[in-house]
Amino acid sequence: MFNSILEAPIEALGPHAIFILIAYGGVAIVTLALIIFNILAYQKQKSRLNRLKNNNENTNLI
Amino acid sequence: MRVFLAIIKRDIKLAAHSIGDMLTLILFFIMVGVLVPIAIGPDKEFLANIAPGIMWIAAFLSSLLALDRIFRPDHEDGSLLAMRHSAISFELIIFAKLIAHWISAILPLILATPMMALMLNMDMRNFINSVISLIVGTPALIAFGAVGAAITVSLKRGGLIAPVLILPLSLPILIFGVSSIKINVGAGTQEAALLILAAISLIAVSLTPFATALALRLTQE
Amino acid sequence: MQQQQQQLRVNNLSLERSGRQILSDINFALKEGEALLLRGDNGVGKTSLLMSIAGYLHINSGEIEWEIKRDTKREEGEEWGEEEENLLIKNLHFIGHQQAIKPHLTLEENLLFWCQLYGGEEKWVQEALIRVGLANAISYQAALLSAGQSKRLSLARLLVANRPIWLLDEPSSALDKNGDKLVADLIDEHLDGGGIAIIATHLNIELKNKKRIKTLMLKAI
Amino acid sequence: MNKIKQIAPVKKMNWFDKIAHPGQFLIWSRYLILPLIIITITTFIIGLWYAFFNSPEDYQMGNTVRIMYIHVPTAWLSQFIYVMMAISSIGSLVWRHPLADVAMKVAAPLGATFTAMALFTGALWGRPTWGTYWEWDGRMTSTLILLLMYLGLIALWRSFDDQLRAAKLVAIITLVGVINIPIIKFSVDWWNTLHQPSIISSKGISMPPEIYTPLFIMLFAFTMLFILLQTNAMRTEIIRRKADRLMRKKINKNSGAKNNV
Repeated sequence: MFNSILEAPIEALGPHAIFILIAYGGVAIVTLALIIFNILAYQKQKSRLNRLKNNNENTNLI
Repeated sequence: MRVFLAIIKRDIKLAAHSIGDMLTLILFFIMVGVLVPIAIGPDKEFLANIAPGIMWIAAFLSSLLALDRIFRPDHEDGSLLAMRHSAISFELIIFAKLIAHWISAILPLILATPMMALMLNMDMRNFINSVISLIVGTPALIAFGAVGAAITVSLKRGGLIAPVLILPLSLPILIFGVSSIKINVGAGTQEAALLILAAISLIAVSLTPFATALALRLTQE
Repeated sequence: MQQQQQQLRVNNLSLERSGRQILSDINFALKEGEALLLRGDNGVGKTSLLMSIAGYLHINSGEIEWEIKRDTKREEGEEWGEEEENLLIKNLHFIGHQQAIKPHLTLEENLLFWCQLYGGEEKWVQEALIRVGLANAISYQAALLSAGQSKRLSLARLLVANRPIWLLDEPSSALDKNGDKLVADLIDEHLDGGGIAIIATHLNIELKNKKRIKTLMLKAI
Repeated sequence: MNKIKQIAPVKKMNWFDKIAHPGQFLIWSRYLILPLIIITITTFIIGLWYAFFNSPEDYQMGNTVRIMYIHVPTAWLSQFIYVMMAISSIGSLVWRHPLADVAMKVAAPLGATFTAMALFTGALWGRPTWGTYWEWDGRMTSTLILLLMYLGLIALWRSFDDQLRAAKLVAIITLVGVINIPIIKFSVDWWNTLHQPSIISSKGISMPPEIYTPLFIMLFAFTMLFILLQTNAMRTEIIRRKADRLMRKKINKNSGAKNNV
């Protein structure tokens, strides 16, 4: 199924290069996504905790 | 021992009162057998060839369907909690419940296999083999299923997630179950498959009650 | 012979659930023939305290200690094994909100099961049902019972096996005046026989001998 | 007289408990992040340089052999992470350690991702080498099963509201899984030899040191990457729980205030 899609690039770049490209590219994208998600999740929780801590005194007044 | 039998008796009695569930289960089992020829085509020889696989898949799916019945009713009305004060250990109680579940949920399926065999054009030898392999392999299926059922018993939608957890774990049962039926493989491997299946069943049945009991205790915490 | 009594002591018990401190520094001691009433608003941890004494909950600090007489023999027939003797959970009754009644079984079947499970004598089933005032409904299905009658049936579980410690969670909910009286009488008899009871309740329980009752007021943390 | 006692474990704080207390972990792991980032990035740069420019082509597979430098490390991680989760499960069940709960929870998505990567790179390696993306070969099948197990565990975590209670239950099924993995592997191998003779002929690759070196560097780099992500994810989870606890406290306080009025 995938063969037909890959036919053109394989001809252009040679059979090995294209698979290496896809493999490394795919892993790179997923790894980057993982890292970004990891950082974002941390920032989000950190700011939530800070917000809760700061709000603490205010809510008592209300 | 008296206590042990009392639990089995009670669970079977309870299952007998909800006979509708049992019939639904058999119906589902048979229906898988009906669906496959319709999906694949009625070629008799081909069907006979894949019949062992279909038989096991049907048994798999129906046993997963029944999974929720092992602990959920008893969890919801507090019986499980009350059982922990019993004179015998909780693990034994769970073992008894597994036996009762096998009798009330799996035995009917095995009794329905002749009909399945007829539909799938199985020959006598294959049929007998498949009944044997089901009898030998299903205890392990239930034992693994019980762990999943126990872990998800406190979830409202536990019935959905338990099969997903259990299926990969039960893969060996499927593999050896089907291998022990097929006649196109040498007789030696077939016997070996059955023996391994029996070993898995024995180990699973003797060890999983501990995991199950632990899971139920933690659930009640 | 040294005359020692059974005792239940709870020292410095504290309990955390889902990361929240529910109970801290609970202390009390009960001698045989004494009862403890747990009082307090909703959510202060009455049920949690009962459950931790029953052994369902893992306490975070403190200890629960129970001294039993060596010569407390079980009814003839079965002896306590080593293993059971080590566990508090096997020596108490816990009646909670969940009634552990199977609607499809008759009253007698329901109670007989618990009697067998707890290692009681089968003739006690009849007596227990008479005692809680359900004698003439003995062969009815439990589904036909009203809420109050169900409660009575679950209280009957206390009578089908001898257990020195009773833990009762709101025993008189859903009960009428006669029911309250029944609960009080049952507890009285239990205390007369040298038992210990801990009761979480909103209502007053009128015992014959008021000296035997201690009260523990729980406060929210 | 006979005594029955149920005693809460007296918590003696030994050095391990001190280090492993979630709050403490939050403090000391802060100093871990930066070195880990540096190590990970440098090893990746070195490893990739070796992988692309300083390693020979395989005489059979040609350039495609370079996929191995990401395939083998991810495949290694897929198993390593499960074992780590199983060890954390024991910590969670036996010592009821909150940090073990956290480690177990955040490892599952990471494990699933690395397993998926291993399958993906394996497929791309397989196509030019064996002429097919997917083969029901024993190793590939059991890796696929492993991925399904990871996903099941993630789904289980997500279906619980109370994460503290969930930890122990997930731990049980994780342990059942880890005991089961050898059996699954064995059964899949059996099944595989039963149904089709192995068409994979180039299994025994004799590895020259020029291939070893980048492989081991990449293995190290990926493991470091995992440790980095795991540490950060654990910090995230601990902070999240802290925030949750604070929020719950606040809700209780507010509802309590209303009652008093």
